[in-house]
Amino acid sequence: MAATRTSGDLRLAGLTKEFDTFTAVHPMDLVIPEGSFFALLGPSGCGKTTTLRMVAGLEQPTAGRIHIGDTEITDTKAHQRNVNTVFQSYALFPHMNVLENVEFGLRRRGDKNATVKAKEALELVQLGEVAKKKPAQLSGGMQQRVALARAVVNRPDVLLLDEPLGALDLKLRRQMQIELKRIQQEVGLTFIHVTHDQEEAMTMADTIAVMNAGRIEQLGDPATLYEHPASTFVANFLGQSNLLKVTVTGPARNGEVPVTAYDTALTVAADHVPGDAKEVWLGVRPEKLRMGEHGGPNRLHGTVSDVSFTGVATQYLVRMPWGKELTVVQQNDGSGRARPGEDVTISWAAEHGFALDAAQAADAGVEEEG
Amino acid sequence: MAATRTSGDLRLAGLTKEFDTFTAVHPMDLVIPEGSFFALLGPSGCGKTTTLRMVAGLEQPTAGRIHIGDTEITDTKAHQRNVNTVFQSYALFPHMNVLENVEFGLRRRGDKNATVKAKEALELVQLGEVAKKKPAQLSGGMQQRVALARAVVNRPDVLLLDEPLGALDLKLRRQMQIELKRIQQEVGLTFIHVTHDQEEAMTMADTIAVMNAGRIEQLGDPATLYEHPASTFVANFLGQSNLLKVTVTGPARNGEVPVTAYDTALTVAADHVPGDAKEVWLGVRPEKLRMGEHGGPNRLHGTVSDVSFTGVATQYLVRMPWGKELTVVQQNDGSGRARPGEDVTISWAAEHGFALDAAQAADAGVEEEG
Amino acid sequence: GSKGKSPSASSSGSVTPTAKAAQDMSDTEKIVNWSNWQQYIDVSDDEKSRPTIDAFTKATGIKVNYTEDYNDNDEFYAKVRPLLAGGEDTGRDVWCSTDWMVARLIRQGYVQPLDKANIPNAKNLEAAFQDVSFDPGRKYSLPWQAGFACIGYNTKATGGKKVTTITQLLTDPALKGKVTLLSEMRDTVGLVLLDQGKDPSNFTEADFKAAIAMIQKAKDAGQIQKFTGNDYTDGLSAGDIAACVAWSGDVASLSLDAPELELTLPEAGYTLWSDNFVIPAMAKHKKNAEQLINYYYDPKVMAEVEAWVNYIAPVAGTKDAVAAIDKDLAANQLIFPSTETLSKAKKFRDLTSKEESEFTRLFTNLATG
Amino acid sequence: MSWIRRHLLAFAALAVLALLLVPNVVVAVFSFNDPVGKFNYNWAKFSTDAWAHPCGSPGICESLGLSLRIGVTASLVATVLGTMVALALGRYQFRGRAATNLLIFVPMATPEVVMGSSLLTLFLMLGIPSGALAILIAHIMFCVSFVVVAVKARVATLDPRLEEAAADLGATPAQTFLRVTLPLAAPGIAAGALLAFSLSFDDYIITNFNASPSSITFPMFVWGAAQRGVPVQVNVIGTVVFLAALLFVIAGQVLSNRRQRAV
Amino acid sequence: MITLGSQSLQEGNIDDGYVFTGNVSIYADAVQRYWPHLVRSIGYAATATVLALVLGYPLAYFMAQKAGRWKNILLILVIAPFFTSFLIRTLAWRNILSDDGPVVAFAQSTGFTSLLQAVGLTSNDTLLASKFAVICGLTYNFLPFMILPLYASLERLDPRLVEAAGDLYASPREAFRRVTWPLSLPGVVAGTLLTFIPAAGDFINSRLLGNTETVMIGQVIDSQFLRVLDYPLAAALSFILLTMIVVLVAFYVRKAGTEELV
Ligand SMILES: Nc1ncnc2c1ncn2[C@@H]1O[C@H](COP(=O)(O)OP(=O)(O)OP(=O)(O)O)[C@@H](O)[C@H]1O
Ligand SMILES: Nc1ncnc2c1ncn2[C@@H]1O[C@H](COP(=O)(O)OP(=O)(O)OP(=O)(O)O)[C@@H](O)[C@H]1O
Ligand SMILES: NCCCCNCCCN
Ligand SMILES: [Mg+2]
Ligand SMILES: [Mg+2]
Repeated sequence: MAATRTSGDLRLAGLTKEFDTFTAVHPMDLVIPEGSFFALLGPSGCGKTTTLRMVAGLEQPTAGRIHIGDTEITDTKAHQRNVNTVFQSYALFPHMNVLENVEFGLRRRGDKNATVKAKEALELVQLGEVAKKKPAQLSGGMQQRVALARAVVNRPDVLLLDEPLGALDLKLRRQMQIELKRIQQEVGLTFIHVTHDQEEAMTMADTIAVMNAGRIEQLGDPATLYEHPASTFVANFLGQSNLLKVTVTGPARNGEVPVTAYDTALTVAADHVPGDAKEVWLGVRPEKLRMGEHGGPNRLHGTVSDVSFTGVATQYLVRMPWGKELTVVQQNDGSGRARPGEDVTISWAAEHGFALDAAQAADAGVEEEG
Repeated sequence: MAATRTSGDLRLAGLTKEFDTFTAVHPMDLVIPEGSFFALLGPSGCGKTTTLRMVAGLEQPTAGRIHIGDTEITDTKAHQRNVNTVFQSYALFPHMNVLENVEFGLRRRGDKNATVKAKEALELVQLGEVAKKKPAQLSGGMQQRVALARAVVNRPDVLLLDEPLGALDLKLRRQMQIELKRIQQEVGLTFIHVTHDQEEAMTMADTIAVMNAGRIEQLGDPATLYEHPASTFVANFLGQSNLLKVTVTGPARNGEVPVTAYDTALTVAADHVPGDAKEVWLGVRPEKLRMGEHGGPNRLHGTVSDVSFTGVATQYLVRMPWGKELTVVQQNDGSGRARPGEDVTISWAAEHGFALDAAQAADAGVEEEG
Repeated sequence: GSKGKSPSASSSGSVTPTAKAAQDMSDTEKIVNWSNWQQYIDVSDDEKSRPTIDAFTKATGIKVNYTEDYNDNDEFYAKVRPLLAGGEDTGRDVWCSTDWMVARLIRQGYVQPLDKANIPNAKNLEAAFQDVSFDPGRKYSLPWQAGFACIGYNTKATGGKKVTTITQLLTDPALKGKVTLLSEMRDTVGLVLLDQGKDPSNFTEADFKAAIAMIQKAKDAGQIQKFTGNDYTDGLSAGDIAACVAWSGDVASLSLDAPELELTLPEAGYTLWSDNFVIPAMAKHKKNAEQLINYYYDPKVMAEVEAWVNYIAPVAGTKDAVAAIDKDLAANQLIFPSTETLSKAKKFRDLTSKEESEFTRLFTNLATG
Repeated sequence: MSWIRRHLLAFAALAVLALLLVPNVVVAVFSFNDPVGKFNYNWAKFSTDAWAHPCGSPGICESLGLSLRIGVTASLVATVLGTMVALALGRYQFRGRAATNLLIFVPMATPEVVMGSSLLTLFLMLGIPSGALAILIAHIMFCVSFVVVAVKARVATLDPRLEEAAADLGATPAQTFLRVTLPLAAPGIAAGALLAFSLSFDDYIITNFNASPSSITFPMFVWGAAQRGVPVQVNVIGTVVFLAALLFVIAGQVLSNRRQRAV
Repeated sequence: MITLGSQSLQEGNIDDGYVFTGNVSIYADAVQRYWPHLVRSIGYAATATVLALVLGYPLAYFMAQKAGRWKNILLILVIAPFFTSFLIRTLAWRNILSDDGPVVAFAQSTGFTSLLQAVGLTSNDTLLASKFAVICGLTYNFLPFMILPLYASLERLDPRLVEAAGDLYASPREAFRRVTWPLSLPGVVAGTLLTFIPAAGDFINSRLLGNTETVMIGQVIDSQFLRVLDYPLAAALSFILLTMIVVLVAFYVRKAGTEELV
């Protein structure tokens, strides 16, 4: 009855899921170190939930194996795995009060101290006072925390979070992100966190895997993924990117490769360009672009077509002579703002550009509404 | 039957709503100019929806009057007002297809060209192809756009939007914001937009009213509200603020008022400080703070306690010697990043500080989870 | 398919089968279960007890479970038939069936012969009831009561008007929609035959159809509200029924409390019937039932019953016993009819099995159509 | 005037409700009558006699007892069977699911006479004698359908993720069923059971087809009594059952409210 | 059902028993003889269903949308009469409407009875023992079967949809016609079926409240089965009734166009 206690890294080997004729998860190999905060990011339908469900034992993989440490759990039943899930919809038991919900897992394993531990877990999520309430009497954010407590209290080897914050509104969401991170650090469990809020993934996770159509497209720490996306998909999905189709005009000099875009000479850091490429996508993040000449040697001229104030920053759309608009983000640090219609120069440093294989679509990962 | 066509500014005079013993909206005077995009912002339960419902005619005001232009509509029935609402839940008619939903209002008024106009409206929201589908077959974002088309097609004098984007996920939400703004500019209607996403309000609206407990706390254009909040509530609710309790140490000199905080001498722009104040809250927005000495003459020293990377920017928490943490946001423009534990200097310009009456709670408007 | 035991499978063939007897528990269980028509037994003034039954229990120690669940012959037969056909106990030890029904019960072997040794008082049976075609030699049955089918009416509902003939009953617009007839075919059709100048004890199929036609006409005209069993007494007392074909004793005894209820023995004649004790197959307390019959065949006991039910007593000597209680009652033509009264009373003739189904069908179609 | 117009709906609703309850009031009032003669429809004088002797009319309490026994047994069995069928239908895809759905619907879509008569025919064929057992089986058969429908409606709104959550938290399939599925379906089950009991307790037509003289249910008693003057006790029992049902349901309601409110 | 079918094809009589002969003509015979009853039953049931809908809708709507915390109490009051044998309540009605009772007197004085008589719903100036009484009885007895499904579907109706209709210029009446009503159709369909089907087969009401002109098919089947003991005919009639109902219901459900909604 009691789940087998195991520990160590979570390892997926060739894990695959096919539904009828549709492959939701292509053979996936992945190691998630014990105690890490891992985020799985990707557009709707890319297979995030399916992957998590296989780890939880709620879905039978078509092929592949799952290990925690040295123990294979591929064929272990869900209720015998030491893995817990926080569902997007919370899935709190509506007929039990908050405390009973949190005790549930402990009691199933016959834990003598269920109540004590459950109360501690509720303290951890700062809900000690609502222990006797029914879930329906709580706000969304509180329910979310109960769901978290209910899972964490079992000290699982792996805690799966399937868009736990998806239903919360923005402000609450930012608060819960901080709390979630705090709790992970406090209890030191392995968290696998599914989200399609990129900012959430970047703020919280040690490692992010970006999934696309059943495959992991890129894996790494947030800054690496953001600064050096490996594909247009990742470049667009994780934050915004300005992509320019450029032609390589010569060999690298001083660590920089000369390129041209629409007859304008530009440079890219050499280590960002595939050796033999002729044509590439040159990508620059909006915040790396400077309005004015001081951003670096790469310069483009255009006209401001839209300005929007977001408080912390202002976002500009700058129309290029060839029609395309570039996005520029400038922190509102007190410097003056440009106005729509103004002609401006945009500049950036060579090392802030990244180059991507030109064979890809420029708009991959610009999430179409699904 | 047909709604009376009126036009002009929407004027609320002493508009009040009491439920039993509870006053949801205190007497409110407000003029919303014709054709403007007006945002109503405020925490949950502050009376936003109630205000909108009174304008729509779905709720009877306890006192006060509502005019559109010169016509008083206070006692006009909902179905006779030329005002339409986009509900948070969309409230699409599930038994009608998309086109029928959009035609509904036109048909009720006996418009001969209902179908033609409805199709145009669907084109406007880029949903021409799904005209024959039922709402349940559409994604959240598409439903949202149908709701918008259904309201806009009637060319109401005032269009009310009650958190129309509340149920969408982040990325979709940002997309819809742009679309909404575009449509408003295209059709030129008066929009009153309720939200509690501050960034949304700031990006979209010409004018923002921040409501608190049934009253409008401050009204103005986004930048003014953000840069010069009139109360700690607004300062905290609209974006983040670092608030320091400071004592005024002398009269204004060179347009700057000297103050001290925890024995550190600082200055504030004189026009931001009430003339006779002795103690004030000194507020600075996180993006106005610079790590290093170059931000301005005001300097504080502290230790980085947390760093979080969000892609466009990095957010630091810097612990002050007296225990409080200040939030600093730095655009990731390529300059180096501080690390947790590092000792840093924080600086800002005097004109970036704002002063608020010290009698208020520092944490008003830090949305407690409700 | 039809392989299984269909409701009728066990009663095929034309040889009279004999009823099966059960182990008689009479000596160990001092009980007798008696099903009877409503308002067919004496009741104390406060309507809480039944004096003759109580006296019987007192005398013999046998408890009587008296149930008034006999509303109509066909209905009652339908209720017990499946059990009788299946050879099971009906839960009843004795009941009172009308003459023609007794014939059917005997024919089908559903009733047991009476053990006259247990009923010495059987000798008191009136001569007129002794030899009857439906039970030659009275092997299976003894009469409980006899009576006339006649016209009953409520003067409050007729507006004081008397109802004297069947023709009036079936055509008088003043009664429209407030007339009921009996679902007992023999009573209703019998009276109509007589009204049409025919004799129920000797009529043809054509006569029968003519009678049916007359009723059909009244029905089509909306004259008739319903066909009823013994439940007509309810509506008649309430005034929801203005006039009806009724059983003599019912109306007579009800009119004691309600003077607005009156009864007519039509000039054209009326039918005479009898209800008879029978003991069904598999009855558990046959001997107790026989003791009960024997008890009621005491003229003094029967007199008490008659004083209440106002039907014709089949027990010789009852008249004298009644006279001892109440002189007027002894003169009541309904209880002790004179030869003149009796001469206008006709018995409904026996029907062949084929006639019975055909006539019943015609009548039922009329009644439920 | 406008006040009336504004509350027109409330008036209409309450009028219909009143209409529904008028007979119950009349029944209750006449339970205190001391009728002249054997027919209880003219007010004579006030008496609590019938209340003092609710079994004062021969056969009435036996029939009530039988009806209660059949009602309780039938609704219990039907509830168990119906719940299982509903859970199967609501939770699992299996072959013959559509057929089962149809089969469940048939008894509800069959007029009672047809149902009663075909059951009678069936029982005769199977050699099941008319009587209490036959009635019980018949009642179970038609009650099951109603239970299934009530429970299925509940199960349909049940979030399947709750069961997954239970498994995820270490509950075995049996524990999941007992602690999550069953309690969550409980309101539907209770509604089904209540419905089943009331249908069984109230049924006359189907019962009448399958009854024997020794199995007179309460409705049959009343029907019989209707032919010859209904004893006042019937009014008493009718009123008591009505009030008992009211109390039962209200108590359940209050209890569940209290449980919800408990903090 | 199968046994019923086979029995309807038997022949014979009570004394001699029945044998299976596959005599299909009994159906023709039954229809010919009893078509007025069949038509009448369907007619009464349909009328009662419509009446129950008209009466039940406001109550269901009120309970579902307006009653607030009284909701449950009202619901209980609707269900509770189920527990008093419906025979008792029907008898109570007979009592209430009896010819010399106050209700009849009132109806007579207002000319209501004359009106009913004029349109042929009653045959004299009283209420009982008439078409009118039977239809009322059916309506009354099956009202809860109408109200409960209506309530269930109206409860699910999002009041914001009605507000949205008002917001889009629909008058309250139009909002009802275009939004409330179509969205409650599943309840209407369920309620009408649950009322119509048992009402079509019922005979208690026609027996207790009707006259010889109001005999319904259920009563014929009952008496053929339990009185005349003509099992084949009774079985055939049952079968015919069932078939008619199935056909009507299928037609109705299609017509109501609720397949995709239910
Ligand atoms: N039981 C199933 N049968 C068939 N296809 C399924 C099933 N479950 C999921 N899928 C398909 O598998 C794909 C991946 O689904 P999954 O739920 O894992 O996506 P996701 O990444 O979690 O998406 P979201 O962000 O929308 O939650 C989808 O295309 C989905 O339609
Ligand atoms: N019908 C009502 N009866 C009583 N109180 C009400 C009613 N409607 C709203 N209120 C109260 O009025 C206050 C304002 O409600 P309102 O819905 O306008 O808030 P809101 O600003 O729209 O909040 P949210 O952001 O949560 O939508 C709340 O405290 C609410 O509880
Ligand atoms: N109230 C007792 C009436 C008994 C009538 N028996 C009638 C038999 C008629 N054929
Ligand atoms: Mg998912
Ligand atoms: Mg609101």
